[in-house]
Amino acid sequence: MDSTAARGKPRRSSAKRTAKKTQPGKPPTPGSRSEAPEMVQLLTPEGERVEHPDYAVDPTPEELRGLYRDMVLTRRFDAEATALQRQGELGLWPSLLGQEAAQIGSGRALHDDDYVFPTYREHGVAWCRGVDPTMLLGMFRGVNHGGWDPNSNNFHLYTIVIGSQALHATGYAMGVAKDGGGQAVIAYFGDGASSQGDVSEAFTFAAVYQSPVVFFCQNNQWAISEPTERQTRVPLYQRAAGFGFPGIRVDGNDVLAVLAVTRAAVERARAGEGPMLIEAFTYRMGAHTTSDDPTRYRPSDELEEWQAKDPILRLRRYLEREKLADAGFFAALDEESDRLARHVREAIRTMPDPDHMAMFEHVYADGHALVDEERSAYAEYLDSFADADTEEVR
Amino acid sequence: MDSTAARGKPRRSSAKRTAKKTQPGKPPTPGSRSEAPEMVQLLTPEGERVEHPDYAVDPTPEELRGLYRDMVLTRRFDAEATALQRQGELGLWPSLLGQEAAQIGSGRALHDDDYVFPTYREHGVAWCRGVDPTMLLGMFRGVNHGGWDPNSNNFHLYTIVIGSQALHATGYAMGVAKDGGGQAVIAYFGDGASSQGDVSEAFTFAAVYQSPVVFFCQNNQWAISEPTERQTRVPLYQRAAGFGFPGIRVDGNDVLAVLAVTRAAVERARAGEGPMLIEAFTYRMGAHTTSDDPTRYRPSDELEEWQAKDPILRLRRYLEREKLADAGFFAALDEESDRLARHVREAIRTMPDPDHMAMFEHVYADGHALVDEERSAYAEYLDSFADADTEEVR
Amino acid sequence: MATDTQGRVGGQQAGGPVKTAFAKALNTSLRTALENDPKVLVMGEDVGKLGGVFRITDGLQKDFGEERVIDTPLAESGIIGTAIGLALRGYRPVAEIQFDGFVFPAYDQIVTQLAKMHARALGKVKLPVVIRIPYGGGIGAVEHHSESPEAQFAPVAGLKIVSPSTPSDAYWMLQQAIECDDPVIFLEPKARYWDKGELDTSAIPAPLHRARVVRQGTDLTLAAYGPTVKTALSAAQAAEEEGRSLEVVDLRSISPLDFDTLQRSVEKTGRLVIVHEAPVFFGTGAEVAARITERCFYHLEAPVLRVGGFHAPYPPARLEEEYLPGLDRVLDSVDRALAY
Amino acid sequence: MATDTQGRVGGQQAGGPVKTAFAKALNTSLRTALENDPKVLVMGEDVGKLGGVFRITDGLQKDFGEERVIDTPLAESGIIGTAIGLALRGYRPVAEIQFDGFVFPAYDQIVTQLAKMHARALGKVKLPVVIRIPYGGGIGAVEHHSESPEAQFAPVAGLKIVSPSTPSDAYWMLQQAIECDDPVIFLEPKARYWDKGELDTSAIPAPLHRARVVRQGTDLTLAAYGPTVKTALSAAQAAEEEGRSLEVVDLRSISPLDFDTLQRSVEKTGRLVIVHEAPVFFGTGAEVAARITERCFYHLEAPVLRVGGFHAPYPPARLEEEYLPGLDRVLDSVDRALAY
Ligand SMILES: Cc1ncc(C[n+]2csc(CCOP(=O)(O)OP(=O)(O)O)c2C)c(N)n1
Ligand SMILES: Cc1ncc(C[n+]2csc(CCOP(=O)(O)OP(=O)(O)O)c2C)c(N)n1
Ligand SMILES: [Mg+2]
Ligand SMILES: [Mg+2]
Repeated sequence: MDSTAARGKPRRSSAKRTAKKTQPGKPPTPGSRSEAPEMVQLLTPEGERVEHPDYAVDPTPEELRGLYRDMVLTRRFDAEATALQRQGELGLWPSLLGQEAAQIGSGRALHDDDYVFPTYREHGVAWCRGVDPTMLLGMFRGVNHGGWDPNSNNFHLYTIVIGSQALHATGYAMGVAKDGGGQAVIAYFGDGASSQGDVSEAFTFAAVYQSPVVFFCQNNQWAISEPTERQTRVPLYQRAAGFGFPGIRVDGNDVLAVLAVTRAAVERARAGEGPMLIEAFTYRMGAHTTSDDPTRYRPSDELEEWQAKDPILRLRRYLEREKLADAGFFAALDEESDRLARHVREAIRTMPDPDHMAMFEHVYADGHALVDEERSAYAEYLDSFADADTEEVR
Repeated sequence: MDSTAARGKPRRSSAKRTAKKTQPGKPPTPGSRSEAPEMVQLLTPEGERVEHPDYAVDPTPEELRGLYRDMVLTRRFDAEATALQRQGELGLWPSLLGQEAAQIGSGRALHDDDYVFPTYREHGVAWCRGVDPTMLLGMFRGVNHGGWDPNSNNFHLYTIVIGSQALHATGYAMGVAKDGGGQAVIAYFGDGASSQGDVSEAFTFAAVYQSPVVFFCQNNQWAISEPTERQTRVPLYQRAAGFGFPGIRVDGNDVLAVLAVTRAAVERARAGEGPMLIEAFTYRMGAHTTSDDPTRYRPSDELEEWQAKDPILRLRRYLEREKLADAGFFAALDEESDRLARHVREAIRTMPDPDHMAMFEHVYADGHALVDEERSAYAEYLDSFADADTEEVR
Repeated sequence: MATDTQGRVGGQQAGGPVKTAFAKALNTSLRTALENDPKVLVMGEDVGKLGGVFRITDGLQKDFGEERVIDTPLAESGIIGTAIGLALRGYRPVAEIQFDGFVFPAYDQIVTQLAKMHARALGKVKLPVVIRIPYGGGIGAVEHHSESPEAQFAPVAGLKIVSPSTPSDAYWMLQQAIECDDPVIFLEPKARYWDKGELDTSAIPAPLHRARVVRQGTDLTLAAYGPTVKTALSAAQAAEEEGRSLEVVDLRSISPLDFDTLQRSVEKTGRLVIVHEAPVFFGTGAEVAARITERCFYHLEAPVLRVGGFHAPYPPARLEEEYLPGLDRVLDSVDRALAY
Repeated sequence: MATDTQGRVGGQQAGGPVKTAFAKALNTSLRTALENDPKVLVMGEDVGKLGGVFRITDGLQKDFGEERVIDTPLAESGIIGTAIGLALRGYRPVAEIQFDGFVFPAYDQIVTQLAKMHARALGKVKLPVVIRIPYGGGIGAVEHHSESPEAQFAPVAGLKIVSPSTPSDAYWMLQQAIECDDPVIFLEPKARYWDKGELDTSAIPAPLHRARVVRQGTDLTLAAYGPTVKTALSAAQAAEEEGRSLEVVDLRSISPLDFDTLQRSVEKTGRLVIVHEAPVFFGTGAEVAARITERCFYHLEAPVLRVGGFHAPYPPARLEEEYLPGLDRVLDSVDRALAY
C-alpha cells in the first residue's frame, strides 16, 4: 500500500529537525510595518531560490523530493477523482488543481499532534495527515457525509458550510490551551469564506483568548464565479491586524515559502503566542467543482498567466537545475502515481453502498425514542415488501 | 412644546454653514499612518481648546451653547426616564449617562436627509433628529416595540439584538448610492457589538460596494459586565483598515471632536468615498440598564476617573472661561430642563395602553388568513366574557 | 406594484400557453419583474455573470446591469440584512440563497428582523423582500444541498412561505411574491427545475395563498406541495389502477395554509394523508393534521397520516431514495388510512 | 460521566428535600457538575463576575476560575461554534444564551454543525454541549426577551430539547443534560426562576425524557411543559371546583416527546388539551395532536385542542397577559373539548 499517504507520515520528525535548524520567522506584530515585500516568496516561478528577511527554510534534498512527491501524487489523485466523477463514480468533485503548494507546504509544517480543520478542498492536507485518500471520496460518492475518524489523524471532517469550521478550530484551540498548550490548530478556509461572520467571530475569540490557532486562507482568487474583489478591497491578510494578531501573505504556489511561514505560525501558536492569519495567494486552476463551468465567468488568459506560476513546475525546475533529483526519481514517481490512481479506482469500485437502515444510525449518541420508533416502523415497512415478495412467490 | 427636541431641528442649516467654513478632515486612508495622536481631541477635560492636524471645527458661540443645551437636556431627559423606571412607570431604562457628547456631537453632524440606525441607547441622537423624547419611552413602558415612524425623522427604530442594524444601515446606504448618493447613513453600535458577525459582514458589504455609511461605535468600555478587552485586544477603530476603509478614534466625551470627526465622515460618505468607522472613546457612567448592578463587576474608582472627563462639565468650563454663556443662559436652561422633565412625566402618565386586539395588527402588510382567523376567534372569546358579565347582570 | 392582487403584470405579450421548463419560468418571471419595476433587485451569490448555480438568473445581469443584479459577498446574514436595508429604502430585493442548507446563517436576520420589523414599526415600514431558496432533495447532492427547512420558518409570524410545483406556478407565484408587501420565503423544488409544463404569461393566476385541487377524488385526500405534488399525483394514478379514487391537493402555500380548501376536500373524502420531504416531526403535516382534525372531527374516518422525512439528518445521496417519501411509502400510508 | 443514566452524581451530601428557588437549583446543579467533572465548562455573556443577568452562574467564576467559567465575546454564533470545538477536544461546555431571542445568531451553528456532526462522523465524535436558554414570557420585558423558540429547534434531528418546570427538575434535568453525550437545548422558564420548591439532591431522578403525570384525573388530559405547567395545574384546580377531573401531564422533554405516557393518559380520559407559550401554528401542540390522534384515534372523544401564542410577534409587555395562554383561555379550551 505504498501508494497511499501513509508513507507521507514519517516526515514529521524530519520537519521538526529542520525547524530547529532554520530560524523560525518573526511574524510582524499587529500594526508594525515590515520592510519586506508584501508576499513571502522563497522560490520564484522560474525555480530560483530567493531570500526573505523574516522567513527562511533550508530543506535537505530528500525533503525537497518529498515535497515534490507529495504535490505530484496529490495532483494525480485529484485528477483521478475528477475522472471518476466524469465516469459517474462520484456525484461531485472539488478539485485542488493549482493549490498543491499551499496545501502540502502547510500540511508538512504540522506535527502529528496538531489538529486540522479543513474545508472541502483540502485533499493535499489530508494527504499530509496520512488520511487514506480513498476515504475522501465517500462523501462525494454519496455513501456518507465524511465518516473518517477525525481523531485518527487529527484531521477533522470536511466542512461544507462556508466558514463554520473556523469557530470549531478556535474552540478546539481554546481547549488545547486549557490542557496546557504545546499543540497548534489550523483552520483552512477560502477567500470567499473570509466574508462570513463566523470567520470574523473566530478571529475575535482567538484573539481574546490568545488561542493557539492558525487561520490559513487559501486565496485562490475565486469563490465560484466571484473574484476576490467581491469579498474585499484590500489584501485579506490585512484583516488580522484589526483583530489584534499578525497576518501575512505568502506565495501560495511556492511550497517552500508556505512551509516556512506556516512553520513559524504553528511554532508561535504552540509557544502560546496566539493566533495568526496566513493568506496563501494561489489560484484555482480548475472549475469550482465538476458541476461548475468557469468559462462563463473568467477569462482564459488568467489561467495561462497562472499556469506559468504552477507550483509543481517550479519545484521541478529547481530540483533539476540544482540536480537534486535524477531521471530515476521522476520515473519512479510517475509509476507511483499510476499505482495511486489504480488504488483509487479500485477502491471506488469496491466501495460498498450504505445499508438501508444506516440513516437511523448515529443520529444521537445516547439514543432518542423517536428515532427508535421510526427505525422499527421503517424496518417493518421494508419487511412488508419482503412478505409481499414471498407471497407472490407462493 | 418648546421643551421637546423639535427646537433642536433648525440647527441643520447652521451646521451646514459651519461645515463650509471649517476644513473637512481628511481621514487617513487604509494602511496609512497618521502622525497625529491616536485619539482626536479638540477640547480637554479641563475645558481647553486644542488643535488637531486633521480635524478642526470652528463653532459660533450660539452653536456652542446649542451643543451644551442639547447635552444638558438629553441628560435631564435620561435622568427623568431613570426616575420613572424607579417609580414603576417604565419596565426598564438604558441610560446614556456619560455618552452625551458622543451622541450629540455625531447627531449634530448629520443633515436632515441623512439616515440613522440606532441601538437602544441613542436617546441623544434621537433628540438631534427631532424625535419627541416621549416617543422613546413606549417600548420601555411596554406599550409598543418602538412604533415611531422611522421615516419622519430618518431615525430608524431602536434595535435590541446586538449588531443587526449595522447591516440594515449598509443595505440602506447601498440603496442611497443606487439612487445617486448625496446622503449619508450612520449606524450606531457598542463595543460589545463589534464582536457580532453581522457587524463584520456589514463592514465587508460596505467596503465592497463603497456604500455611504458611517459606522459609529460608542466604546463605553463595557458590554454589561464585560470590559472591552473581552471583545478585542487592539483599539476598535483599527478594525476598519483590514476591511479596506478608514477608522479613527475620537474622544467620545469631547462634543467638538465628535462633531468634527463625524462631519468629515459623513461628508466623505455623501461624496461617494465609501464607509468609515468612528470609535468614540467614552464611558457608560451608569448601570447597563436599570436592571443592572455595576458594583458587582466594576471598581468605583473607574467611575471617578471618568467623572473628571465628563462631557458636559468640560464644555461648561470652556463656555464659562471664554465667556460664551452667561448666568442667564444657564438659569434659563435649568428651567427648560425642568419643563422637559415635566413634559416627559406628564406624557408617560397619559400614555394609553394598547388595545387588546393590537397584537393582531401589522403582523403582515398584506394580510394573512391565520391572523384573521385568530383575531376573530380571540374577539369571540373576549365577547364570551362580556356575555357572561351581561348574563350575570341579568 | 403591490396593488394588483391578481398578480397581473403589464407589458406582457398576450399569448397562449407555451411549454416551459420550471427553471426557465422562474428566469422569465424575474426578468418580467425587473422590467416592470425599477425598484426590483436581484441579489445573491453568483447570480451575476454565472447566472446562479442553477442558472435561474441567467442573462439578467447582462441585461439589467450590476446595480440591479448584484453579486454579493459570501455571507448570507449580510445578504438578508442588507436586503432589509434596501427594502427600507424603497427597493424590492429578491435574494437568492444558493441552497437550502445555507439559509441558516441568515436565520437571525430573517426571523428577528425581516419578519418582525413591520410589526415593530406599527406598520410604518414595509419589507417586500423575497428569499428564493432551491430546496428539497432527489438530485444526488452532497450534504446541506437537499434540505427542506419550511418548518423552521413557519412558526415565525411575519413571514409568508410558498412553494410552487409547476412551471406556471413558478412564474406566477414569483410574480405575486415580488408584488407582495410582506417578506416571502419562496421555496423552489430544485428537483423540478428541469420539468416542463405549460406556461401562459397572459393568464390570470390564482391567488398566491390558495391551495389547488389538482386531481379530483372521493376516497381519500392526498395533500402535498412543491416537490411531492408529482409524487402525490403518481400515487393517485397508481391507486386508481387499484380502484381507489384519491383527491390531490397542492397546498402551494405553507404560511398561510389554506385550510378551507383542505377542509372541503376532507369533508368529502373523510381521509387525509399529507406528504412532504421535510421531517415528519414538527413538520407541516403536524399542523395540517392538528387543524384538519379539529375542523373535520366528525368527518374523519381515519387519523390524518403523514409521510415525510425521518428524524435524522438528510442522508448521503445513495440513501436519499430511502429517506424521501416516494410512491411506495405514500401508497403504504394510503392503504393504512383506508384500512380504518 | 455519561454512563450513569440515572443521573446520580457523586460527592452529594445525603439529605432530605430542601426548599429551594428554581434559579438557585440551577446554580447548585452547575456547581455540582463543575465539581464532579473537570471537563465541564460554563461559558456565555456575563456569566463570570456578574454571575449572569439572572445570577444562575453566581459565584461560579470566583470558585472555579476564569478557565472554567468563561465570559465570552458578545457573539452567539461564536459561543456555540467554539463550544463545538471545545467538545471535540473533550470538554463538556454548558453555554448560556442570555435570552431566548438572542439564540438565533447561533442558529446555523446549532442546527447545521452541533446537531449533525455526530452523524456526519458516523459516531466517531460526540458533542456533549448543553445550551441553557432562559425562555418564555410573563416578566414584563422588552422585545426579544420573552420568546419560546422550541418549535424552531424541534424539527432538527440531533438535538434534544428539555424544559423543567420545578426546582427539583431544574437541578436534576440539568445534571442529566450535562451528562448526556448529545447536544441538549435546555429551556429554563424564566418566569419560574423565583418560584420555590422542594429539592432533594440525593434523590433518584426520573429519566430525562420521561413525561410526568403531575395530577391525576379522569375527564381530560392537560399537557404542558416549562412555564405552563403551573397554569395547567391552576386550571385543573379551578376545574375541580366545577366538578371536573383533569389529569395534568408535564411533558418535560420536547425532543424526544414521551408519547407513551401521554397516550396512556389520553386512553383513560379521552380528551387532550395542550398548552404552551410558543405560537400554536407549527408548535409542539401540532406534533402532539397529530401523533396522539394517530395513536388514540378510537379513544378520542374530541379533537386535541391547543392553547398557546398567536401567530404574531410576542407583544409588548402590556399585552402579554392577552397573548400568553392564561387560566381563562385554558379553561375555555377545556370547556370546548368537554362539550364534544
Ligand atoms: C454558507 C454557505 N453559503 C454558500 C455555499 C455554497 N458555496 C460552496 S463553495 C462556495 C464558494 C467558496 O469560495 P471560497 O471560500 O473562496 O473557497 P474555494 O471554493 O475557492 O476553495 C460557495 C458559495 C456554502 N457552501 N456555504
Ligand atoms: C444578540 C444579542 N445578544 C445579547 C444581547 C443582550 N445584551 C443587551 S445589551 C448587551 C451588551 C451590549 O454592549 P455594547 O455593544 O458595548 O453596548 P452598550 O450596552 O455598552 O451600549 C447585551 C449582551 C442582545 N441584546 N443581543
Ligand atoms: Mg476561493
Ligand atoms: Mg458598551
